[in-house]
Parts: sequence; C-alpha cells; structure tokens
Amino acid sequence: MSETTIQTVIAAVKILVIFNVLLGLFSLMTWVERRVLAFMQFRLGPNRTGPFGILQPVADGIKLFFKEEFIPPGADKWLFIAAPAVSVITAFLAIAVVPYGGSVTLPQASWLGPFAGREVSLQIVDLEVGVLYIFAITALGVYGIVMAGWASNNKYTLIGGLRSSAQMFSYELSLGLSWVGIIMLAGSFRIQDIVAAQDGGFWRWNAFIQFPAFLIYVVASTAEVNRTPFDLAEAETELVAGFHTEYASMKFALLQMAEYVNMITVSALGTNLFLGGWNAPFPGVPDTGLAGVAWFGVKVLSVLFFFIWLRGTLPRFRYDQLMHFGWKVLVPAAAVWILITAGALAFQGPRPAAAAVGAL
Amino acid sequence: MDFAALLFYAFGALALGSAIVVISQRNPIYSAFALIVTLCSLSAIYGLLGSPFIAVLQIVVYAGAIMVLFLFVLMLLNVKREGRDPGDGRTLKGVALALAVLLALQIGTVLMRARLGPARPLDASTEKMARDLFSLPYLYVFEATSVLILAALVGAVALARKDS
Amino acid sequence: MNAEPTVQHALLLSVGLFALGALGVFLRRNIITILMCIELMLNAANLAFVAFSNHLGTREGQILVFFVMTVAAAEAAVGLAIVIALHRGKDTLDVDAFSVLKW
Amino acid sequence: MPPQMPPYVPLLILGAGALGFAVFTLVVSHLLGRPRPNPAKDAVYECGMPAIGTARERFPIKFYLVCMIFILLDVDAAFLYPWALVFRDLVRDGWGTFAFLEMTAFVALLGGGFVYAWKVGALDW
Repeated sequence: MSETTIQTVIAAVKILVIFNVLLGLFSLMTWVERRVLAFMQFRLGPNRTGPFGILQPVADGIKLFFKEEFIPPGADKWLFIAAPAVSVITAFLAIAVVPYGGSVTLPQASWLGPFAGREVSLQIVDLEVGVLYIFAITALGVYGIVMAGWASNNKYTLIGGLRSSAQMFSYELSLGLSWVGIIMLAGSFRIQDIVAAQDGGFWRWNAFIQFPAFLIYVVASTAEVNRTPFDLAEAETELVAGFHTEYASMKFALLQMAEYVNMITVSALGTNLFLGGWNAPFPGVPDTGLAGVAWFGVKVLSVLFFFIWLRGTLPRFRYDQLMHFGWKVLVPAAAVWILITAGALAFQGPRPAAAAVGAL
Repeated sequence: MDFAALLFYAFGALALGSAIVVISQRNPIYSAFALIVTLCSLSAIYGLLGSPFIAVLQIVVYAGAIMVLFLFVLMLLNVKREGRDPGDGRTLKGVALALAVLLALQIGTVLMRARLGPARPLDASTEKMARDLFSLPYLYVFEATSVLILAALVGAVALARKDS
Repeated sequence: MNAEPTVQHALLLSVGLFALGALGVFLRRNIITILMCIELMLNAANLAFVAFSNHLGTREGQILVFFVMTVAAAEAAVGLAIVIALHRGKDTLDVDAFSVLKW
Repeated sequence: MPPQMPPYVPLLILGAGALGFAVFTLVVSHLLGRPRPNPAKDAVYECGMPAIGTARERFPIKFYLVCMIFILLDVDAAFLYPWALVFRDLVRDGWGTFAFLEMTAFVALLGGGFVYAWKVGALDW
C-alpha cells in the first residue's frame, strides 16, 4: 500500500469514528438532558423505553424517520429543504480541527498490517489556521438558520430566524475576540500548540491565566449555540419554536442535531482552549495517548453537563437585554482585555506577563 | 493529472457555474445564495494555491459577514423578483453580452501575454504574512484602513437610521 | 498544454469571473444584485492578486487582498445603507428609477 | 516522519461524509413518511389562528444596523488575529512597543466609531 493510501485510510477511519461518536453523543444528550432536567424539576422524564428510558433516543429516531414530511404553502421549497442540510454540514465540518488527545501509537500487531506501530494524531486535520477555521465555519452556520427562517413563509419562523442570526453574529464577535489573548500567549493558531502551552497542572490552564476571556467565552458560546438563558430564538412563550416551527420528520431532527453537535463542538473547543485539553490537572498524572483522551472526555462531558445545568437553573433573557449585554458589555470587555494582555506581554516579557495577567 | 489539479478545476468550474447563476437569476435571494457558493469555492481555490490564511479570511469576511448583510437587506426590503424587461430587452442583452466578451478577451489577452518567467517558490504561511503586515512599510496602510472602517461605520449608521 | 493548474489557469478563471460580474452589472436592474456583481468583480481581482503573488514568489499581492477585503466590507456596508435610503424615497430598487441626484 | 498528506483530503472526506449523511437522511425520510395532507395540516402554523398574508414582510432596520456594525468589527477581528499570532515574536525582536501602539491606535479609532454608534442609539434595542 502506498503512503498516501495508508494516510487516507487512517483519516477516513478517524472521521468515521468521530462521526459515530458525535451521533451517539447527540442521541445520548437528548436523553440525558431530559432526565437531568426532570430530576432538577422533581419530575421523572422519559423512563419507559428500556432501563431508565435509555432507549428513548432510538424510539425518537425511528418515530421521526416515519413521520410524514411537510412543506408549508408559499414556502420556498428548495431553500426549505436545503436549510437543515446546510446546518448539519457546517456543524460537522467545524469539528475537523478540534483535537481530542495528543497522539496514540498503534500496537505492533500483525493483523494491523501496514498500520502497525504507526503514530496517529488524535485530530482529523491539523490546519495551520486552526481556530480561525472554526471561526469561519461557525460564521457559515448562520445561513442554515436564515434560510430556515425565511423559507418557511411563517412570521414566527422569520422573526425566530432573524433573532437567532442577529444573536449569533453579535456573540460570535465576542467569542472570536475571547480567543485573541490565548493566541497571543501560545503564539499559534494550532489548537495542538495552544493545548501544549497549558501543560503542567491546572494552574497553568487558560481558564485561570485568562480568566476574563474564559468568562466571555462561556457566555458567548452559550449564546452562540442558542442555549438557555440565551435561547431567545425558540422562546416557546413568544415564538412557538423559532426558526424550526414548520419543520417535521427528519428535517427537524437534522436541525436539532446541528444544534447539539454545535454544542459539543463549543464544549470540546472550550476544553481545548481554556481547560487544558487532554492535559491532566496535576503534573505526574498520566495524560498521554488514551489516558489523555479519557481526561478530555471527562472535561467535555462536565462542560456538557454544565450546559444542561444552566438550562435547569436560569430563566431566559429578554431580547433587548440580550443584545445590550452582547454589544455593550461583552464586546468592549473583550477588546479591553486584549489590550491588557498585549500590554502585559509587551512591557514585561512573556513569562512574568502570564503571571501578572493571572494575578489580575 | 494529480488530485490537487483535479480539485482546482472542479472548484473553478463550481465558481464559474454559480457566478452564472448569480447573474442569470431574477430572484435576488437566489443570486445571493449562488454568490455564497462562488465565494466558498474561491476560498477552496486559495487554499489549494497555498494561502490558507486568505482562504479563511475569504470565508470569515466575505461569506460569513458581507453576504449575511446582503441577505438581511434583501429580506428587510422584501425584494421581489425582477419584472420582465421592456420591449427592446433582447437587443440590449445581446449588446451587453458582446461587451462582456470583448472585456474578457481584452483582459485575457493582456494577462496571458504578461511575461511571467518561471514560478518562484512562496512561503505564504500565516506567520510570514502577519510579519509582513505588521512591519513598517504597511504601517500607514494599516492605520488608514482603520480610518476607512471608522468612516464606513459612521456613514452607514447615519444613512440607514434616518427617521427609522 | 500542461495539465497542471498554472498561474494561467487561475488567471483565466479570474478573467471569466470578472467578465461575468461585468455582464451582471449590464444585465440586472436590481441595485442589490448589481452590488453583488461588483463583489464578484472584486473577488476576481483578488484571485488574480493571489495567483500572481503565488507565481512571482512575493507576498505583497496577498497582503493587498487583505486590504481589498476591508474595502469590500466598507463598500458593502455603505452601499447597502445607501440602497436602504433610496428605497425609502422611491419604494423600488430598479436602477432606472434613480435618475436624479436629489428629489 | 513520512510526508504529510495535504490537509484538504480529510476535510474533503469529512465534507463529503456530512453531505452524504444529510442527503441520505432527507431522502430516506422522504421515502418512508407517507403524507396524509388535509387543509388544516397544510396551513402555516401560527398558533392556530388563520394566517393573514404571507411572511414576506419587512422587518426593523435594527437588524441591519447590528449586522453592519458586526461586519465592520469582524474586519477588525480579522486584523487582530494575525497580530496576536506574531505578537510574541515581535516582542522578542524588540518591536513590542511599536506593535502594541500600532494596534492600540487601530482599536482606538474603531472604538471611536463604536462609541458613535452607541451614542446615536444604533445598539439600543
């Protein structure tokens, strides 16, 4: 087998695994979310299908596949069908540069053939432009929502889509700006390098060194993926279900899937950028290879749980409050923080600067 | 032909095809979506030409920001399909087509006859680009850009929000 | 002819896009579509910049693309603001309707 | 270290996979679901009220203003990224103060525009 073929096969296998992990995590999340919310609200949640209701996502999936399709009158048919596809494709594309571990070395086993003993990096592709690629792809994610909202020919979806897209790019700006300090400290766009810069104990994680940026990231990413308290686009009390009101069957499922995959992406990205990625919280604890993947998984799942917890706890913002908060608090704060970080780096040299910034 | 070349031609064809859709559609919303496809395939071409940073910027600035603004305005003003052309439309279209072909031939001839010499290797990595951009020769242009954006910001806000 | 994409092929693509953009400006009567065609022409110019810079081994062309994009963003923001202002006055977007500077 | 595969190959595989998945799902659900339309079901869902007119309505200019401010600041972010990338190198080479002041001036000018938009109420909802 030629070198190119081998690498292509490795890439394809990695993509297949990630794809299935994402799908599995998505269906698991729909169940976990309902159970956890129910627990927080003294209800039971889905508990009939299988033990503890764990087969609920499967049942939902089968049901949605067999549901009839529906295209509202006066809708723009092609855009209406394309919208879920665009959403889900951009959601899956964004995960490409997010690493989930350092690298593993395949065992020297004979059944692996030419793959034996090879070092495989645990990332689909390590682009030179790393985080910027994610910034670009999330920017494209707005189109799915605009298309869905506009094509449905329904006033609620139109308003939901507009609100959602306006919210997305308002917070996208602060989201993007919150990374700048980290890029400065790491001197690289590659997420691998950013994670490597946080090696050596939890006090070196960017969540502490860049604490204000971390807060901005948490708020902005929650808004970016339309989660409570920022789920204004689908405020049931005002807008039915926002931009996906008119969607049924698998088209609805695809839109829903795109939202959850985006949530998983921002959790994984936040883990990498701020929570040290696959680094163990204390030096000396093993975190190479599969152990790193385990650390990474624990962190991502905790962040996902945090999202559900938020939903069970906080009330929804009002739309004007949301826009005010995004533009008048987050954006200026992010800009000022960038200049503070830069000033600290410029006038004290890199090492003490990180400490000084951390002390702030 | 290697794979990169194949991709280059595929994305080139996609860019041209969607550009034709942009100009032939009467419904401006479809034009806008077709233009987004053109911009994304151009971004892929930049990536293939070895300029990843330009490729990403193309998506961030053009496809992710400017085109959203176009779509918003189209929806804001509730733009309808263009009506049919008045009687002499066909002649005008012929003239327009002829002029465009003439333009293409002209520019094409000039570009093709440029004496380029052999290709020289280029390191267009993001770091090198950034070092160039933030060096002394571009200082003036860089600061002038911020004045341009400032002017655009003030101008556009003033124009758009009159009696709103 | 060489099957590899050379600078000539990128330039031909750029010429094609530029001519299509120009044709769109001639043909379409909706101001917003015309603005989009202008964006198309700017993009064609960008492609030529990148192709030349790639071939000549200098980065100046690519840095210029940076500034062209900035100008395009400013142009779109102001241009569309003007379109909105025009639409307020005449309630149409047909270019033929706007033949006077002041009304 | 063997020669690296060009980065667009995995991206292409991923994109093709995502596209295939979306198309497959849409087609299969189209084939499986049996539509049983009736007039009430086909109507646009607006909380049970009969829909008045279409949704091809105009909407407030605020969305445009916010979007416009976003694209101009987005360009600003596009300049901040490469600056952040090389900032430490610049500091190491002794250009730290220069780079810092250069970007401070840039951000301050844009900040002026931002403050203008704020003061005239473009950011008020």
